[in-house]
Amino acid sequence: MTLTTVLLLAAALIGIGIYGALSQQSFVMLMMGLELILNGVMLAAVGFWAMSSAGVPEGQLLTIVVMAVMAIEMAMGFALVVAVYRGKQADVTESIADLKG
Amino acid sequence: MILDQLIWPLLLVFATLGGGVYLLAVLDGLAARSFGLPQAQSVWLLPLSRGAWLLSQQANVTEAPDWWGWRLAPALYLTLAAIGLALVPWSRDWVATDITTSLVLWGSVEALATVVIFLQGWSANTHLALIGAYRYVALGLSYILISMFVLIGVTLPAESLALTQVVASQQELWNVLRQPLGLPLFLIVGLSITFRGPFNLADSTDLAGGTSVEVSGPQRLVWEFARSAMLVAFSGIATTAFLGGWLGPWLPGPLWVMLKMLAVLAILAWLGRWFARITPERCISLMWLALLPLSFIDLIWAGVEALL
Amino acid sequence: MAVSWLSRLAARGPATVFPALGMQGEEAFYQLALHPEIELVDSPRHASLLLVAGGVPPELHEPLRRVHDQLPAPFTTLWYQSEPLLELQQAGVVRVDSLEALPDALVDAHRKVLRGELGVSPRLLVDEPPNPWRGLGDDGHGGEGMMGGVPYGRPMAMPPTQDLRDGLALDTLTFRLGPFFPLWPAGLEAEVILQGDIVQQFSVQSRPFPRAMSPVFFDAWEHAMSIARLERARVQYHLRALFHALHLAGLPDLAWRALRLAEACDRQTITALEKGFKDFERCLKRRGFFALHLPTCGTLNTEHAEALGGFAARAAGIEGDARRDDEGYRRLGFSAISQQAGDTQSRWRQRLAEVAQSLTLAARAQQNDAVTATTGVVETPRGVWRDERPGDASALLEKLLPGLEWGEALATIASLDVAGVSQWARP
Amino acid sequence: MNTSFFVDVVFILLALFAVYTGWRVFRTDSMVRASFFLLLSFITVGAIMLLLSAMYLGVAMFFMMGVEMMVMALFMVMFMMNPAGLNPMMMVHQHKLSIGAGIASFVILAAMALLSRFPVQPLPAGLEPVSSLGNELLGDSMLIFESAGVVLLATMIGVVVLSSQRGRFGSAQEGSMPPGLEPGGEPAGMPEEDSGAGGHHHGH
Repeated sequence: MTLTTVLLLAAALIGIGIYGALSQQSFVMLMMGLELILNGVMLAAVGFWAMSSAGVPEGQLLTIVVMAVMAIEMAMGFALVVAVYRGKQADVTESIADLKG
Repeated sequence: MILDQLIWPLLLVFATLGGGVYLLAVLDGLAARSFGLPQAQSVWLLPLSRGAWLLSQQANVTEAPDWWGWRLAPALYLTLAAIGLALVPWSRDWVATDITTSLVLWGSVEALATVVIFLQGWSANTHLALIGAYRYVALGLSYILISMFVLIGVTLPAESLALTQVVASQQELWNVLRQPLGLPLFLIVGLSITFRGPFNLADSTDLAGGTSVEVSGPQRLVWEFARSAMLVAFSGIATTAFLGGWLGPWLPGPLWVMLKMLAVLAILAWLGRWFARITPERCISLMWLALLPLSFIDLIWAGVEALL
Repeated sequence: MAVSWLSRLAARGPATVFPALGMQGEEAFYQLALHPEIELVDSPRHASLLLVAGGVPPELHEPLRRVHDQLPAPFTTLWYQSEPLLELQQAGVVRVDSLEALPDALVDAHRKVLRGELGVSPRLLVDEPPNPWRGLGDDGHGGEGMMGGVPYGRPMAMPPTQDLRDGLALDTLTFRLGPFFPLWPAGLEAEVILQGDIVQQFSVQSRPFPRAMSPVFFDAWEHAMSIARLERARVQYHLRALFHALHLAGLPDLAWRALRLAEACDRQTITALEKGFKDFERCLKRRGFFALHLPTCGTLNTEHAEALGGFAARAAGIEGDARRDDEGYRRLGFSAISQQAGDTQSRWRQRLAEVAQSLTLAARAQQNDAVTATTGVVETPRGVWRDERPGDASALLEKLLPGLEWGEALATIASLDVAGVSQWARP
Repeated sequence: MNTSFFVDVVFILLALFAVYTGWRVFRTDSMVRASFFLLLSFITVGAIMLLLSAMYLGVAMFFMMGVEMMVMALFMVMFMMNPAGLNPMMMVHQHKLSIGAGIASFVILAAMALLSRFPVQPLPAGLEPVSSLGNELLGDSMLIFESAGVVLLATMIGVVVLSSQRGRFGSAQEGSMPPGLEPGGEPAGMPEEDSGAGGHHHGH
């Protein structure tokens, strides 16, 4: 277990997450992609903290902040989906034509 | 090294699992008898014959279940209970898993239990089981919140997230006296998390067994065993966090822990049989409008006390 | 060796029985519920014996086969006053026709099945989905995208009615329960559409079997009848109904006590019954049957309450009671009790109050051997029997239950008696 | 048989499992399964964090994600309207582009990980990760921590406003109309009525 292997794992998770976020039609699945990206980010942050920064406390703090971001992303995301769903009965991205430029 | 770090802790956990679940079944039988229910057999034999009956039965299959979930959910629940039990310190250095964040790990066990219970009900792919699963998820969040606040209150005087430190901090005064609201709240949470008695909304009679309505045979045995094991683990945490764990005069520490756990289990077995099942709506009002504010008060109390 | 040891240990436990009640099967059910060595279970998956009690009409043979096939092996079937299914007759079914012999026969069958001494019941239906996967449409279920279609012949979860709570279409679940669902009247089959925990639609597919009343009500319709005996029978009827409600409430010991009291109604002295009931009622209140469990919904409107009659109407504030018009009762100082709310809770308050009143009446009637004065009219526990017996009222469930949570709906059903009164008296 | 060998083996197993479950999220045929696979991926990453001696963060991962994924699974079922999310599904668009983007980002990030040189500064021997994190949260970085708390509070309020039946301008089902500029006047700031819009409607 070296920093490089940890970062490789994080890169793989981020790659899969980007694929998911771009390819999925359903809002909820799209959010899963975003979560997976953040998962990789958190892992990378902890990896740097543990192996490359002599344990500065900000490394852990960053991860906590990312976790908070995840919670916010999910809560806001779901609330928006609920609101959009009520208004338009749509739960896939293509259906909200208004959002297309 | 392997003997010390792997074999002994595992043996300890398995022994408490088996012994604790059996004793809980006996206590429950005694409670049933004290409520006047007739029993064909001695309470000591009944759990064994029931286990043997389930073992000799076929584990059935529902139509198109989620196979992994269907087969694994009971085992996963048991695993979570075992993790919970592994955190209980039996004496100053007799702890199966002594990590610095053991209280947070217990919180995760509670949170993941929600997932596993949902999995159990959902994977059967039948209606009544699914309703049970939904109900638990809808209510589970409130249980977890209350339990978290109460446990944070316990960590304040200990200035640590480790259960061993929590016990050590109770040398002068047990938390049950220092934070009088804590233990009652935590006991209610315990009944809720293992869905027993008044809070048995997931495996309730109105769902003909809820999440376990379709399971039979060894699978049902594991599920019931795991439910009891979770309550045993829960009583271990309650003992550690509020009743001073291994502290006590005359007797050796592990014996104290055992006695205290049995006392908690007896109270819970009795409480579980005393009250009628609460309706989900009333349950959620009780949790959010009464118990959650009480747990805030408990936390403030603990904080003020730690400052003084 | 080890296996025989295990099965011998298993055979020592209580016999787990799933009761499939046919017509007039309740009598056996209540007897078995009191027996310490028999455990009546709510799911066929949890049983080692299938007890078919009472006659099962031919159109319900198919559901019976489905219940039969759900029991996990090894299991066997027992038939109490019922004709075994044709395909099972070679498999060594146990037929019992006397109520006294039934509990022992069940315990015996349970032991024998576990020891492997009794033939195991074979599967009756082929193990395949009711309809094949058709492979139509995007995902094979015949709909568009993920919506629509009928995978395996089951409707997709799409809300058929306007959503009751909020804009979210939380998955709806459509399923059929009954006619052997043990938590509501035997014979009732219904298609239920649930959204989350909320009943959206409840359509009765087959009506509950008519229930047999105690013969004293039939006697009272024909000739003058001892009021004490009538009131005892009434108390028994309500206490037996209470058994189901308490079982639903997760209070097995109180349910057992209710049934014990009900069975003692014929034998015990009135004073002992009154005392026993008073203790029991206090216990009921103290242990949260009303405060925690019974919902304050399931309110009957006037039309329904009138249609149903009896205690349900009185709980909704309609003071109809045939006993008021009877000279015999008037002499005992009878006056009808009633409640206002008309919901599930008030129905149980009403029934408990009526039980207490019946016990008082019975005590007074016993002292001066009071008899009924009028014939051709009887106030049965289910309602007035004037020209015809109280009929089936299960159709009102379709109006009453939507909007309730599942547990509340079942508690409401248990608080009502929707089954009609059978033309035959109880044996 | 030393500890670091064990740690390496465990890490490799966990890493493979995390990637496998992460990939299965988008390849499984039910929404609920997808969210449980995501949960498994999170739990494995949490376990790796424990290996990296981030004692608090690893465990926090378990309970945060346990609850979060549970909620996610429920939302899946609520929106997808197939029986308990058990029906098969494959709902993708711009599939090739997405695969390309995923692979490209992995290659770039992996190249960065392999080619750049990061300082090797392991954790000091006496460091207590939990108390160091706690002191940081309620010490130097209190402002950040507190702002995160305030943002979370704002999120809660926002979510309730967005998703509540009764929105800012009345019930969501009645269109939630804002009041007019003058009493009784036309609703202010409403878009032009657009007939025939609404995208794909769930028929019955």
